[in-house]
Amino acid sequence: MLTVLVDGIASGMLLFVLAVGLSVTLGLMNFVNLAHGAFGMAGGYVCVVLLNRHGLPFPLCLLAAAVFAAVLGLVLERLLYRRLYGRDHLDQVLFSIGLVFIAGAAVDWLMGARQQLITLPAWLSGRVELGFVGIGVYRLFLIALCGIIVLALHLGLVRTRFGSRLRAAVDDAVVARGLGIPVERLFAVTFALGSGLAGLGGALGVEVLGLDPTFPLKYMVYFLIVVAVGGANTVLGPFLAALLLGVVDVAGKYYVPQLGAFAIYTAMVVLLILRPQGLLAKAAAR
Amino acid sequence: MMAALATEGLTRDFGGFRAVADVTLALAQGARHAVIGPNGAGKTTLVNLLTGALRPSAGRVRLGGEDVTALPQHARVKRSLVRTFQINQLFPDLSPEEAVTLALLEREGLTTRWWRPVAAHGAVLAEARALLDSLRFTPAEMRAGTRSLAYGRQRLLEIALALALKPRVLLLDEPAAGVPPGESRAVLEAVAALPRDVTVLLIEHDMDLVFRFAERITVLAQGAVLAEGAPEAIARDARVREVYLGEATHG
Amino acid sequence: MRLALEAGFWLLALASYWLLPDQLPLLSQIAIGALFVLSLDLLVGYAGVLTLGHAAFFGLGAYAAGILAQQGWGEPLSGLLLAAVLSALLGLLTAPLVLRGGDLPALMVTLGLSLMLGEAANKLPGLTGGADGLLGVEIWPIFGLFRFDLYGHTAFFYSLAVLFLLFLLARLITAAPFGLALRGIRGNARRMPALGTPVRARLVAVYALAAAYAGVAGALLAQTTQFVSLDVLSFQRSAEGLLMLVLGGLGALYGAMIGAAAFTFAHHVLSEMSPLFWQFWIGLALVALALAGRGGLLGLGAAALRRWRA
Amino acid sequence: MLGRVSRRGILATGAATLAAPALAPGAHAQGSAARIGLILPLTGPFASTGRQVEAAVRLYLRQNGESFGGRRVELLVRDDTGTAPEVTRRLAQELVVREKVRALAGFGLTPLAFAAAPVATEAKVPMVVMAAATSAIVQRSPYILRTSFTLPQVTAPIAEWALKDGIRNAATLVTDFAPGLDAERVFKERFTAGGGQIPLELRTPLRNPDYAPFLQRVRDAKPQALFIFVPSGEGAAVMKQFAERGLPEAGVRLIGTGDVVDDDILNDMGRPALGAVTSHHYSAAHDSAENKAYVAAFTAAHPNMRPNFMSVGGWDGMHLIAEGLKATNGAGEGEALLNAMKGRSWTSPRGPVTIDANTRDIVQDVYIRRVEERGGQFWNIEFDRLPQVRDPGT
Repeated sequence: MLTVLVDGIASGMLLFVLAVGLSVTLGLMNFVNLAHGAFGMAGGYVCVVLLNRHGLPFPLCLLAAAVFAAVLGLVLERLLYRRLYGRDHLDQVLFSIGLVFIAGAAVDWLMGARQQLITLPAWLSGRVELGFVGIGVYRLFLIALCGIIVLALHLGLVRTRFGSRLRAAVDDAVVARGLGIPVERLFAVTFALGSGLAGLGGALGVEVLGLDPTFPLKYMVYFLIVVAVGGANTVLGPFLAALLLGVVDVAGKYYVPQLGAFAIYTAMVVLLILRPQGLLAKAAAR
Repeated sequence: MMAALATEGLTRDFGGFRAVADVTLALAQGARHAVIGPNGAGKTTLVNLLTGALRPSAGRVRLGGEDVTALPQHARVKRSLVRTFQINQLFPDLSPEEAVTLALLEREGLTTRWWRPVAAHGAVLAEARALLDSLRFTPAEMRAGTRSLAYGRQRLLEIALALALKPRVLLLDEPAAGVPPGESRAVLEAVAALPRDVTVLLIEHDMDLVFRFAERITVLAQGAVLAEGAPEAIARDARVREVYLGEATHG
Repeated sequence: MRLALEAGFWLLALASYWLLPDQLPLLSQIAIGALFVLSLDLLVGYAGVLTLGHAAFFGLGAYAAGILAQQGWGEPLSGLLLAAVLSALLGLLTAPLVLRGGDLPALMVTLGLSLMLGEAANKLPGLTGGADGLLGVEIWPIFGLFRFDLYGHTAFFYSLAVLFLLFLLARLITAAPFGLALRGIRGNARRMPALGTPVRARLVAVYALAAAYAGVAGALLAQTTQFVSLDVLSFQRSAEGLLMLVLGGLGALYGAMIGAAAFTFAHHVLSEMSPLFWQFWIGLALVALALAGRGGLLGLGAAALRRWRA
Repeated sequence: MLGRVSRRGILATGAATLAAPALAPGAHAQGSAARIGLILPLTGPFASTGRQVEAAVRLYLRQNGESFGGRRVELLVRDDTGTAPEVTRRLAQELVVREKVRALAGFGLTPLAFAAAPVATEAKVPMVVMAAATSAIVQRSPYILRTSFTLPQVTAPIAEWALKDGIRNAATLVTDFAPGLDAERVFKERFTAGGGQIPLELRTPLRNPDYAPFLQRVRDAKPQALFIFVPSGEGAAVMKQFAERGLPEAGVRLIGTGDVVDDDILNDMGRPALGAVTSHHYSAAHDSAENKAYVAAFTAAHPNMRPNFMSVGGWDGMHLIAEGLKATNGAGEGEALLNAMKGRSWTSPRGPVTIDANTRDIVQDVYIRRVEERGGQFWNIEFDRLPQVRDPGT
C-alpha cells in the first residue's frame, strides 16, 4: 500500500520535472510545443552516453544532461521557435510534430532504435526496508531531488524579481511589455530553463520510464495531461496534476490491472470537464 | 404603457466586486436613451446583462413585457434585441457582403439550411447589397476582405450587422469610439436614420454625441444609477458634474 | 475557371487508376485518408473546433463495419451506414463535453475520449480482438457484383466513389447558409450569438456530421483491408489527420484532400527509399512548411499562381 | 557508433529525395532477379526486432552470394512501423502486385502477420514468418511457413523444468496479446498438470507498458517463481523492476521464455539478470561451429549489436527461401516455391531445424539456459536440451 503510494509519488514528481517547461511555454507564449519531450529525450541520451561510454559519475551526467538540453532549447528557441509565436496553434502543432520526427530519426541514426539502459551507482540501487514495506532507494532519491526542484521553482517564482516578472508576463504579456518587462528575453531564458528541466527529467527517467527514439511521442500525452489538468499559470497546479496522475496511474495498475490505462484517461476527462481552466484556476472572472 | 426594455434591481457581482448594483431602468418604445458614466462605472457589464452575454446575480430583464432574464443571448436577438460592440466584433475572413448576408440569413431563420447554396438566396443577397449601399459601401468594398477595410468602414460594418437584424430595441455600445471625426458623421447618420419606433439605448463617452442624440439620460457611477432625467436636468445636476462631467473636462 | 479546376481534380483522381495501375492499394488508402481529413476540415477548418481525438470516430466506424461483417453480414453499404449512424451518435453524445471550454480543454477532452475508447477496445478482446486485431472480416461483393480483389480494383473505385459523393455533400453544406454560419463561428464566436445564432447547437450539429464522415472513412478502411486493429483508434491517427489538414490548407475542402494525398504519398515514397529514416525527411518537410507560413500547400499554390499571373 | 551502413544509407536517401519527382513507379529495373519482399517494423516501439531480422537477412545474402539456383535475389525492404497492421497488409499487397515478389517475409508481430495472411493466400505467394510467434499464424494461410518459433513450443519446456527443479508455486506475467496468451495458457496447463499452483496471473498492455505495479503485486504475493513473457526488447524494463522491487531477496526466481533475456540487450541488463532460467530455441552462446561463425560475422558487421533469437529467424528464413530457389533452379514461384521449401531440414546457428511438411511450422531443439557472466559479458548459457520440439498447439 505504502509502496504503491511512494511509487506513484515518485513517478508523478518525475513527470512534473519533465512537463513543467511545457506549461510555461503554453502559459507564457501560448505556444503548443508538442516537441517538449524531445528535450527530455536529448537529456536522457546525454546521460546514457556519458555514463555508459565514459564512465562519468551519475550526478555529473544528470547535470550535463540538464545543461545540454537547456542549451539546445535556447538555440532552437532563438533560431526557430520564436518565428512561430503568435501564429495559429495548428501551425505550431505542425512545426513541433515535425521536430519530434526529426529528433526521433536523428537519435535513431546516432544511437540505434533499441532501449537504452543504464546501471545506477551502488548508492542509488537496492531498497530500504521501512517497517513492513520496502521502498526502492532510487524512488526515494527521485522524490527528494524532484521535491527540491519543485520547492526551488515555487520559491523562485514567488520570491525573485525574475519570478514576479514572469508571472506578470504570463498573466498579460501585452501589459507586461508596456511595463518595460523584456518579455522576449524572459521567455528565451524560461524556455531554456524548461528544456533543461526536461533534460534532467529525461536523464532521471532512463531508469524508470525507459529511453528509445519514440520517447517524445510515447510520453507526449502524459505531458499534455499534466499541463491541461494543472493549468498553465502556477507551479503548484501542474505539480498537483502530475502527482495525481502518478498516483492514480500506479494505483490503478496495481489494484485494477484489468482496467489498464482507462482509469487515468477517465480521471483526466472528468477533471477537465469540471475544471476546464485547470485544477487551481480561480473561478473565471470574465 | 408597456416599456420596450426594462430592468428591475439588476445586479452583477464578480467575486467580491459589485460591477452593477440594483439598476432599474425603463425605456418606452421609440425612446432615445443614453447611459453615461466614467470608466469602470459598469456600462459594458450592463450591456452584457441586457443582451444575455452575462447572467445577473439578482434582478430581472424584461423585453416588451416578457421576462427574458433566463433566455440566452441568441434567443433575445430573435426577439429583436440587438447590440453593437464597443470593440468591433467582425469576421476578418468574410467580406462585408458575406457578413451582412449571414446576419440577414440568421434573421430569417435560414442558417439551418444545408441543401441550398447561399448564392441561390437572391432576395437576401440583394437586401445585403442594398443595406451596404445605403451606408455608402462601394461594390469593391463589399467584396473585399473585412480585415483590409479602413477602421472607419469596419465601424460602419459593425453597425450594419446590427441594422440587418431589423432591431426593435438597439443597444449601441460607444458606436463612435475610435472613429476619426470626419468619418463619425456616417455613423451618426446611420443611427439617426433609424425608424422612430425603434428603441435605442446609447452607451457613450462622447458628451457631444449624447446631448445631441438622447432624449433621456441615465448616469451610472460605481455600478449604481446616480441620476436619471432629461439632458438639461442632467447637465445641471451637481453630483453628476462632480463625478463625471467635471472629470471629463479634465480628462 | 473554378469549375474547370474542380473537374480537372476529379478527372486526375479517376485517371490515377490508369496512371498508377499497380498502386491501387495506396490510392485507396489516400482516398480514405482524404475522407478522414475532409471530416476534420468540416470541424476544424470550417467550425474552428480543435480536436486531437478524431480517431475515436474513425475507429468506431471501423470496428462497427468490421464487427458487422465478422458476425456474418458482409454487405458493404449497410456497413457504411451503420458506421455513420453510430459515429454520429457518439458525436452527439460527446459534443457537450468537448464544446464547453476553450481550445486547450477541447484538445485534451477529445484526446482523452479517444484514448478511453482505444483502451476500451483493447480491454474487450471478445468484441474487438484486442491487441491482435479483428480477424475473420469478410466483405461481400458490392451490389453482389464487385468482389474485393487482391489488386484493389474494387477497393479503389469503391473508396473513390464514396469520397466523391461525400465530398459533393460537404461542398453543398459548406456553400449553404449552414456553412456560412460555421465560418462565422470560426471567424468570431463572440459575435454569432449577437446575430441570433445558437452557436452551441450549430457546433453540435457539425460535430456529429464530422463524426459520421470519420466513421464512414473508418468503415471504408475496415472493408477494403478486411481487418481492424487498435491502430484505427490511435492518437497517431488523429495527429496525422491534423497534419494532413494543415499541410493541405484549412477551411478548404480541396486543401484537405490535397494534404491527405501529399502526406500519404510522401510518406510512402520516403519510407520506401529509406525504411529506417523516413521520419527525418517528413519531419523536415513539416518544419519547413510551418515556417513558410499560412495556408498550407493550397495557400502556397495560390500564392505561386498569383505571382505567376502578376 | 555511427554505423557506416546507415550513414551511407541516409546520404543516399537525401540524394534520392531530391530526385524523388523524377522517380516514377515502374522505373525500377525489372531484370530477372527474384524479388523478396521483407516487411518489418523498422521504426516505432518494435524497431529492434526489425533491425535484427534485417541485419541477419542482409548478412546471409552477403555471405552466400546473392544468387541461388542461378537467380539473383533482390531484397525489397519495407517498414510497417510495427503498430499498424493495415499498413503491413497494404505493403504486402503492393509488393505482390507491383513488385511481383516471389516471396513475402519478415512480420515482426502477430497482428501484422495475421493482417497479411489473406494476401499470401489470394496471391498464392509464399510468406515466410521470421519473427511473429503465435501458434495459430501458420493456420491463417496455406502459404505461410515459419522460421522463428512458437510460444507454446518454447514455453512447455520451462514449465517442465520448473517442476523438476522443485518449484510448486509460480505467478505468471505476460503481455496481453496473442503470443502472451499462448504462453500463459501453455505454462498454466503444463505446470498445473504436474502439480504446480498459479496464485497470480498478470497481463500487461502491449503498448506503453509499465511493469512496476505488476511486479509489486508479485512481490506482495511472494510465489517461488515468476514466469515471464514479454516481446523482444521489453526484457530490460522488466528486469530492472524485478531487481528494484527486491524480488530476488524475497526468494522469487525468474523463469520464462528467452524473450525476456533477449541477447541484444542482455549486457545492458547486467547483474539483475544473473541466474534467470529460461527456455528458448536460440542463444548467442550456443556452442557450435555454425553459431560461432554466425555471431562473429554478425558482430563484425554490427559492432553494437549481438544477434538475438529474432536475427536467427531472419537468417534461417532467408536460408529457406534460398534453398527453395536452388531446388527449383531459380524458377520457383508460388506453389512450386512453397513445396520446395516445405519439409526442408538444415543445421542453423541455433542447431538442427526442420520445416514440417504438413504444418509448415518449425521443429527445433529447445534449450534450458541460465544467465551467467563470462569474461565481463552476460550470456544465456545452455545447460539442458529438448530435441526436436514441435509446436504443441498443433
